[in-house]
Amino acid sequence: MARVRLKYYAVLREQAGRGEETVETGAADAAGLFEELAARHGFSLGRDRLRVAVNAEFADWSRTLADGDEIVFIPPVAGG
Amino acid sequence: MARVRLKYYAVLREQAGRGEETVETGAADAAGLFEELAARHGFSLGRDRLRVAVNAEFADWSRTLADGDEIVFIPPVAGG
Amino acid sequence: MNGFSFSRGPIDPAALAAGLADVAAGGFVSFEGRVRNENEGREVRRLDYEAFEELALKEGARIVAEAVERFGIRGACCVHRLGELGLGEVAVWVGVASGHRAEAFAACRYIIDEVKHRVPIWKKEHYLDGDSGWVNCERCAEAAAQPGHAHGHGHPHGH
Amino acid sequence: MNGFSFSRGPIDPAALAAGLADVAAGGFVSFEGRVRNENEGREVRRLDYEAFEELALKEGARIVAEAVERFGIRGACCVHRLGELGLGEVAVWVGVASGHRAEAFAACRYIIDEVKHRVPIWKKEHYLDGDSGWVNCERCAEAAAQPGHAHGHGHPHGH
Repeated sequence: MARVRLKYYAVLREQAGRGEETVETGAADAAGLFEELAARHGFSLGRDRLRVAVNAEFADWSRTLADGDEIVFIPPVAGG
Repeated sequence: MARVRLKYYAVLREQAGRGEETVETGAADAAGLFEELAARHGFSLGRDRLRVAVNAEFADWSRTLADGDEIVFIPPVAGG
Repeated sequence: MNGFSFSRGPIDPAALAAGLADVAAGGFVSFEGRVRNENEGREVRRLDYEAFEELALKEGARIVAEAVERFGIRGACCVHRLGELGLGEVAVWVGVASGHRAEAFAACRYIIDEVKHRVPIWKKEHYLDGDSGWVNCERCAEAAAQPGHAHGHGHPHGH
Repeated sequence: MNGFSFSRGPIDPAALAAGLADVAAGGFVSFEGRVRNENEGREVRRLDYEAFEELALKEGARIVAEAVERFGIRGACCVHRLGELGLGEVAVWVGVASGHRAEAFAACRYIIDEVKHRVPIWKKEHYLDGDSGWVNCERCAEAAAQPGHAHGHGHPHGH
């Protein structure tokens, strides 16, 4: 089990109903964590449309999770 | 013979020592007029490096001259 | 004045351009992305921008550094607005100073294209009809549900 | 505020950009050509610009109209300085407002390239060493005297 911090932005923030949360997870990697949270919060975007950042750097979905990691799921960007 | 008005710009103005003049010319066309004036003023640029305007529009060197025409020989441009 | 930053108040292009002043720069190109009154056929009333700022600042700085490296320009700066914006306001500004104009144009275009694709910034459009939506999210999700209409991540949105 | 004009005093990019404000324009690109401290290896002190204004205004307006027609942009404006300019001053400004950015970049580039090639404007450079010369004239004349170095009319000068 790892204890990780999530931050949510944009459509994911609205669907999660919160900007951040801390969770205990048994997921093996970032992908597994996303599937857990997508089920809990009812995210409309699939993982194939998102990227993930761990500790404020882009990461692979296969990234294993460590206690204290800060995870952000990144919806399709739309700057400009 | 045609009586035409010349305006000079940039290096041609400096070499002619004047910004404008009126001349009587027997030249058949703009090209002939240029050669007359190049000989008189010692222009350093050949006709192949210039364009000519008649009455404030670009014209061909073969343009025949009429009384009252305003002629400008246009050195290589360098805006910007 | 090089680099990437966010602004919570109006962007002042003249002040930003002055920050790139350089007597060896013969060419200066700038881009302003402004809030339009229409997007994909819907009438827009205002926009909200938000960003994952910590990562966005790093990724924005990387993009500007890439442009300097690739195009040999003398200076470049990008500022993006956050928060609520009305019609006509400047949402993003990019300025590039260079010895000659070709590289200034190329680098400015590179920076805005990369920022739009790579930097974690999101835009919620509020429409005249009272509806609202996150650009690239809700409607792309609908499109993705139709066979043959899958959109990739970071699908360019085209301002 | 569309079109081509000359200015005998300093160019104010912010005021000119405001003249192209348009809530349907999501992209705005501008180019500033500034007086550099160096050209072709010589240290420049100041520049003088002069123009055959009557023809220049017509040709400049044609170029802007061509850009609107070719690129479908919403508005475009070009202003060129005349007279004496010091280092860092804006010699020419081009602004283009468009629905989307690709056309704004393309049209802005088109206008400055065409203005530099077609509009009868001349530039005299004054060098730190006290010498001076008409750009594209004296030195091109020297080059033309060397076999294999003939330069065409309107030889681009590359700021």
